[in-house]
Amino acid sequence: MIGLTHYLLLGTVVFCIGLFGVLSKRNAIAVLMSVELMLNAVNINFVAINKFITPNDVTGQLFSIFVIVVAAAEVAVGLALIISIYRHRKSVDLNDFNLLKW
Amino acid sequence: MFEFILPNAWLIPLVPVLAFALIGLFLHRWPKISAALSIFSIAIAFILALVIAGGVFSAPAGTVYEFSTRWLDMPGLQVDMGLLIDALTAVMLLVVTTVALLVQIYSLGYMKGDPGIASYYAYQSLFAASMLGLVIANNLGQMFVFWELVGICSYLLIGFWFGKYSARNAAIKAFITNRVGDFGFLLAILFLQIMFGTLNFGELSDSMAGFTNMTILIPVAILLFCGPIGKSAQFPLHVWLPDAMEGPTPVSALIHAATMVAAGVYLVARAFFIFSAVPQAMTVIAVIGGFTALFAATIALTQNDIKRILAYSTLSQLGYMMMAMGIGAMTAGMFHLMTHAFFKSLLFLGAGSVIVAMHEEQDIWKMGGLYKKMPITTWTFIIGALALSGIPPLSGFWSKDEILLGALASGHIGLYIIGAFVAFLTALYMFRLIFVAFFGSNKAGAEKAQENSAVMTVPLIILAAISVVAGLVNSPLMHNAFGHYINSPAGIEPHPSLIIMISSTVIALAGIAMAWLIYQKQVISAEDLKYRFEGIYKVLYHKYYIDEIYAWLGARLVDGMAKVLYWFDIYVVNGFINAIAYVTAITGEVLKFTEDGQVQTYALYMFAGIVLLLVSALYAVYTVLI
Amino acid sequence: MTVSLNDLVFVAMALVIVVAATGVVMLKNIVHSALSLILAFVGVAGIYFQLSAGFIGLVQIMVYAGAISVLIIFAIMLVMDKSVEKTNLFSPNIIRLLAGMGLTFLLFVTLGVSIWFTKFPVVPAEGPVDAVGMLANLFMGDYVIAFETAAILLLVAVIGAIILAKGAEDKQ
Amino acid sequence: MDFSLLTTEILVALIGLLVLVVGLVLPDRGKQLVGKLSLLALAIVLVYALIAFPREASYFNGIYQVDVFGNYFKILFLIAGILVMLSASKYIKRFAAKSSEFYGLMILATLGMMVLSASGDFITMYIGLELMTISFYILTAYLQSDKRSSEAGLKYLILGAISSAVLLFGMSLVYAMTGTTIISEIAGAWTMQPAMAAGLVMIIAGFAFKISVIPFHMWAPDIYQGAPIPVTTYLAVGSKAAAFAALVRVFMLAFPPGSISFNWNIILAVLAVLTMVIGNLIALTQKNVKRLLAYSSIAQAGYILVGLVAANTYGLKGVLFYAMLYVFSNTGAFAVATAVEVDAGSTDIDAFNGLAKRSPMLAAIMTVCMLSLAGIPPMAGFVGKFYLFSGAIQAGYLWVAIIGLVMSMVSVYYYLGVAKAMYIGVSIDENPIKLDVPAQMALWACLAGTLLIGIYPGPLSNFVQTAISMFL
Amino acid sequence: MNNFPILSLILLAPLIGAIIIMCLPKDNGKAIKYIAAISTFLSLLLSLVVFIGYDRSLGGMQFVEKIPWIADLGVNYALGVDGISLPLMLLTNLIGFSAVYASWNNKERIKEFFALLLILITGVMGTFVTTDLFIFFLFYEVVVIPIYLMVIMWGSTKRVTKEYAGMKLTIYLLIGSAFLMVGLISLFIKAKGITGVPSMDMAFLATIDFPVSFQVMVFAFMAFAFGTLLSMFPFHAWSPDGYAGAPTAVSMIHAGVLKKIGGYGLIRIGLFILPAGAQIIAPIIAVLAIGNVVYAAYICISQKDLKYIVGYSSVSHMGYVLIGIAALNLISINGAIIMMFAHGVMAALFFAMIGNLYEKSHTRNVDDFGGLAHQMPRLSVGFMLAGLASLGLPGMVNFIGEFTIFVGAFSTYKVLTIIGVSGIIFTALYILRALGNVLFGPRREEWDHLQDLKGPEMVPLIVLGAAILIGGIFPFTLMDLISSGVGDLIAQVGLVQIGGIL
Repeated sequence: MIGLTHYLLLGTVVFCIGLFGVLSKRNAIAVLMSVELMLNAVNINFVAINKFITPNDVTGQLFSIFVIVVAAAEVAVGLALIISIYRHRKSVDLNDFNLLKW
Repeated sequence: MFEFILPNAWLIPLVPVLAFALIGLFLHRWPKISAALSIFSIAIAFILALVIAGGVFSAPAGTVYEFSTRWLDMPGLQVDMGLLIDALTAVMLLVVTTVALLVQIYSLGYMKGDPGIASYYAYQSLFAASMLGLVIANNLGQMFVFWELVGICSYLLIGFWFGKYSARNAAIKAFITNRVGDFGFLLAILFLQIMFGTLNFGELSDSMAGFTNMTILIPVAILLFCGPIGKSAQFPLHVWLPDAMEGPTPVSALIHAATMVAAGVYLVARAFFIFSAVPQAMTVIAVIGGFTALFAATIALTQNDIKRILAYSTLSQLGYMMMAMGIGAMTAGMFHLMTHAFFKSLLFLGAGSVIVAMHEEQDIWKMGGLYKKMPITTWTFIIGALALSGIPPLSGFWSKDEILLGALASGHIGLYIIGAFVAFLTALYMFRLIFVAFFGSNKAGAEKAQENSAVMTVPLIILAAISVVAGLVNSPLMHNAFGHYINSPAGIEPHPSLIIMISSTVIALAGIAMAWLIYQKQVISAEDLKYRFEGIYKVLYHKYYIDEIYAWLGARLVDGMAKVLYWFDIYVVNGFINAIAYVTAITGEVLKFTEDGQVQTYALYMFAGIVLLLVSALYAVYTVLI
Repeated sequence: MTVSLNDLVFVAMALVIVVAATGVVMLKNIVHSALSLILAFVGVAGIYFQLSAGFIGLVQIMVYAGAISVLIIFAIMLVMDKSVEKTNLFSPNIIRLLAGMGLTFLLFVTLGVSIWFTKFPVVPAEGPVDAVGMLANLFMGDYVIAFETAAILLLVAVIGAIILAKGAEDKQ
Repeated sequence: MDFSLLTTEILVALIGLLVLVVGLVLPDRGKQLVGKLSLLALAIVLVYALIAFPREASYFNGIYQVDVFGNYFKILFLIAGILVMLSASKYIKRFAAKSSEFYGLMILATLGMMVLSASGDFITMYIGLELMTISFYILTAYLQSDKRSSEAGLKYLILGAISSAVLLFGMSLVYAMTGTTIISEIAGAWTMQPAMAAGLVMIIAGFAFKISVIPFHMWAPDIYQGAPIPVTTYLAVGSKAAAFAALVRVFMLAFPPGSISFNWNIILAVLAVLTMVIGNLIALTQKNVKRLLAYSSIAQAGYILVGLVAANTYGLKGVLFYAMLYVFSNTGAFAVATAVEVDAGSTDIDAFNGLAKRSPMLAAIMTVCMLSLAGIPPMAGFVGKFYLFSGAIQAGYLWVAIIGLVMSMVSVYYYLGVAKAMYIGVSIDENPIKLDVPAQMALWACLAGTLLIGIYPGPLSNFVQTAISMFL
Repeated sequence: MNNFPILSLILLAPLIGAIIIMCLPKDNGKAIKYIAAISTFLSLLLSLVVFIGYDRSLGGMQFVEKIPWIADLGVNYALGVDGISLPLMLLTNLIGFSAVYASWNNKERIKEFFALLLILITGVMGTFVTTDLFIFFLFYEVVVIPIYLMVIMWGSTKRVTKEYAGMKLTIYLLIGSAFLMVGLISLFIKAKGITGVPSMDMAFLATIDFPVSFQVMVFAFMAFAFGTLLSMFPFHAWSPDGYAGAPTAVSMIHAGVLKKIGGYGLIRIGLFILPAGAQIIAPIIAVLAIGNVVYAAYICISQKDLKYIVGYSSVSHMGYVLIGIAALNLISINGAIIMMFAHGVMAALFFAMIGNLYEKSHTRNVDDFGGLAHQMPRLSVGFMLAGLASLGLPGMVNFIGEFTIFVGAFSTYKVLTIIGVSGIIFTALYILRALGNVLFGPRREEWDHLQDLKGPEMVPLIVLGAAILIGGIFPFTLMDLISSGVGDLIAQVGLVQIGGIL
């Protein structure tokens, strides 16, 4: 019987896959995509919790809508930033961006 | 008159201090005026001392006048500046003021043409003031204060010609050796203050009357005696006196013959009630005194410098006085102190005028036949030598005889023998000096010598007169008035015996005769004596190598240790701190390199932190739940 | 335990999401991973429908599957200069890669354990009839401040994107 | 529902939007006017906020709290904003065309901070946080031509996004356990379960990133060095204070200390100690003043966290007191760094050589501000640290106090390193650094603030006392 | 006269002077120097008025001023002087005034120099004048930064670079003060816990009897902090380098007064508020103190640099002060305070003379000099006065201090005091050897160009010399004041009058 735990576990799995994507991918856009995945995982959590814990209330779904809004804004700014960096440095490889260190 | 002066007898030390202050602050540009002021101030002190002595010796024996004002007091510790006038103080006042006055007059001639005359007279009056202060002190604290002031004055006067390295080093040596003595003295004062809560002589003697706890009294007495060992140059701490001859001769006459070195003996006399209560301490004093007398006399035999001979003779005579004190003959000790002050300062001033005449030449073998050129100096010098050797009717005979009598009466036969032998040696080296320097055959040096001016010869004559007359004070002719006034209940009162008088005179004459044979007639030439007793001669000449031993010890213990500790301070203590600083800097450096600029490394560290926190939180919750 | 249809749908959707997510991370070609990302978004929308949160599912499809993925693909186009195949490789630093893998696994284990051993206060009741209406009330009622701030946030994002992307030159 | 109390936020939003619009409408010449206009408007809002300080209300049954605590922070953000914009007046000429948007974004970031510090519920808090952070992403990358600025921006975006994902995950777990996102309701509604602990830790991690506590501090040095100086100042001062306000509200109200079996104080204490030690140690080795000030601000976060760890009157007073004086001291230090960067082009320590000879006032202000950060009397930092560590000792964390104090004294080493360069360093050009009027006003304001709070801390401490009265 | 805030005027006169100097143009040195001289002279004059005006029979805190400062910490700007703090305040002004004159012919950056110097004087004086713990600590730490700036700007690089010396000095003192702050705060918190009233007033805190274990812990912190300031044995590493590196005026104030804050703090806070703690930790301090005396005296013997000699000798003298404090009885604490005053005046005079000599000859190595008495008689008088005072010659105030400490400490620690007294021999040795090498010996031509002290350079010699001699010849002027102060303290704390407790 699928309970709240399973949904949360699914959320955690997607969260961890997203995290691994962020930690390992070379391409900046791939990292952004993984970040999106992580935010989606959180949304799954919120909607699932709303369904099981507070069924006759919609705060969870409200929260996930706000998260979607913020995720969208973030992606927009992120991609704009990547494009602006690409224009100057002709590369999107995160390993090249280490001008600022120790 | 006496009643008026007595309560403000503190004027005696105050007048010279004022002279010192005035010269030091304002008059040091005009030497003439400062010299006059200094002599005038010591003259006033002399007159006051005379009045006081007159008053004390007219009053019945044993009367004591005491006044004191608050100086340093807090609940539990009371040191005040006071006056204690009794026969002992009166005698000391007389001795110090007379010798100081005559020396200051004599210095006018001796120091003529020296640029630093003003500061010389300033130091002279400061010394006089502190010596007088020491004499009239009524408690050990005040005595210690003036004790150290006298020490610093001797440092300044020995090192007066600071241009010379030897003078500078001698001054430092003098002060440090005195300081070692003062260390013991200070400890004794601390013990007494803690034990009896007071330092005043009167109160101390009352509270110590019933006190018999020997385990404390012995160390206190011996520590108290350390002060006199340092100040009166007794055996272990005698090394500074011969070197103190670097100072001008009037200084040696005043300080290193009559007054300062006598302070030690005066302290033993003043605190006699402490020492007499401890028999072990008395024997220690007697033994050290006797040994120093013998030790110094033997060295004096081989010295060639006129001032060094007199210095060792002073050492030996001081040993005599300490021996007297040790065997309980306090009167004999003080009497010898008085007479010795006069004829020894006479001898020193005589030596001074010889040195001036010989243009700074101090080696007796280079002098010769001075008796023709300098009759007054020669004859006064001979009177002094005779007094020193103890030829009757002169003062030395009476005082030395008293001591030998005391030694016999108190049963110290060994000490009597040493005393007699030292008397013989004294006569020998004194007349060795006279025959070589004044009647010696070596004419070369004597041409340019001629008699000094009146300002130098008059004091010599006065002192010669005094040293002739001074002996009678305690002789049977004046039914030993001196002993009547200055005695201590614990002391021994030897009755005069004719045999001792005769035997000591014979010993003295034998000494003179031997000197006459060796040096005047050269029957036994000094050279082969020196050759036959090669080993002994070299040891004696080098003062038993004690200076070298002290120097060796000092270099090892003090300078060597200082370098080791300095090395320790720099490399271990500082090293430790620098190490900490270095470690912090290194950790900072290492941590800095965790930031390699890669976003993903930052994310890695972040999530490592999160995982760690999660694991610890779950562990905490797990222990709570299960 | 009765395996209801709903559970089956959940399992299917979960599989789709996990496969798509791993696809995003593992695929070499950036375009392929972008497409698998879109698949993942659709999977998530499916989960919402299964959780009877229809409106959220629709919003998810419109915003994520629609707008954001298009935006990502545009960005990939703009940034593509090398050949497509090797654009989405793993970062060269092997140690960090392994550490990342280990860390992610550890994180999953801890979170999974903490979720698995917790008894959530589940309330078995049917969902509200008019979820969208209630959402609207909340938006305009209690959470109006959050709503307005979100509006300003979007405005800021737009302006920021334009400034960064268009690249207004600075004066040196 | 009387909305008059929200006027501060509404006014700030209006000014932000107006500035954006006016920036578009006016010709180039007008760009300077925009700056002055916005400053004036902010000043008026500051005055209003000061007047409206004591008035309290709770909106939407706890979702939005207009209370004394929130108002205190609103005043703090306005002061910080004004000071930063004043000190950056010369720097902004670099942004040329987009200088009016800069003002707009800064003001909207201030709005985000206000919402974050005043919200009583997770959702509004998250939105406020994101508004602030996204506007800072853009501001950090504002100088696209400069490689460092865009790189900093990207780094900040990626790390910021991950941390907000973590924060959200934590919030979701807490929401799962309590069923509500409103802080005041959470307090009683939960029991200690592993998921709750995980949620709490994730929330701590999310906020810890914002206030750059040790394991989560890695972004701060690079972003502070890369971003334009006014943005760095505002980041160091404004965003950190806002995060602290939210942290205090969440952890004092939702999870009151002592009452729960899960003692979050110890976790924060360990983080605080780590931050103070490692922050100061790395700062010892820094050669660039901006990066040095970055590490110093990390260490300052450690000190302020000690106040929260103590969670008693003195501790909280210390947090608020220190946040305020931190505005003055840090803005002062960064303002001088701005002046030197504008003049010499770099903020390495050698650029500061001989500053005392060239312009003694600048050197004096820099020394005073940095020593206040180190906690040397008579500057303000001393009183702040006194409060913080009295709280810590009262709460029994003696070891935290000892380590904190010793590390703040170690920090004197690198502050005096800069002072050494200024006072005995030798520089080739001798002419003093030219400063325009607004920058001078900012510098004098910071100096006055640091010294006055230090010498006579009475009024500010009473002000803070009322601000935290709601938590006691 | 009673409500005129004389103490605040004394305290703030130098600060006002500093502010005026800051507004003056950089180049006219004359005006700057005169203002500095006037402000320090004013506070010296007023402190003499207070010294004479202080009612010795009444005792206790007089000239009290109180303004509430921080309400919730119970801090008020409370000033007041009693038997213990008055002599030290007078000492600060004496040294401050002569420090201004000792740096009369400084050439470069006069404006910053005198401004920082005056701030330093106010900072140092503040600790003695206040009766409030918080203000005490505030002034205690304010002093460190001006010293650092003055050392790095005008210091001299000898064995170690001046930056190293300045930084070591600063960090060392600050670490010490960090521990002091922890001690103070826990004291304040515990007092608030016990009485419920937040108060920082020392007199009030002294009435509370804290649990013994707490007292020991806090006293340990205090002992460490004040120990580092007083250069107690293991923590003395900063002071010799600190003095050698610092310019004359700073080393005068530093050796003369800053060290005394440590001693004053130990007595005022250590003994007054935490007697039980003091009682238990006192033997450890006594042993370290004797280590201090002998260790530093020994090192002085091997030193070649004049400033290092005075530096290590002040470490040794501070050993005496420490043993005085550690003996915990009326006499020894009296001795400790008067020793602090004496050492302050002596060290300041010594540094003034060395500074003057260094200015003219640009070397401080003892072997380079010889026979300076020929060329510079007045300077040699100054050197001799300071040297003799430091070796404890009677007739100078140091002897009074040393003698009282020995009597007091002897009753409590017999063996330790005996070792301590042996210190006077080593002190005499290195002082006379150093002075002998520098002043006496044959005349050396290369030093003929040195001209002697004249005009303003004489002021330190006259002012400090007078203090040394008057204090030494008439000790009751100082001693009654101090013993009335310490008497109240001991009575209040209840220690046994003479025997101490051990």
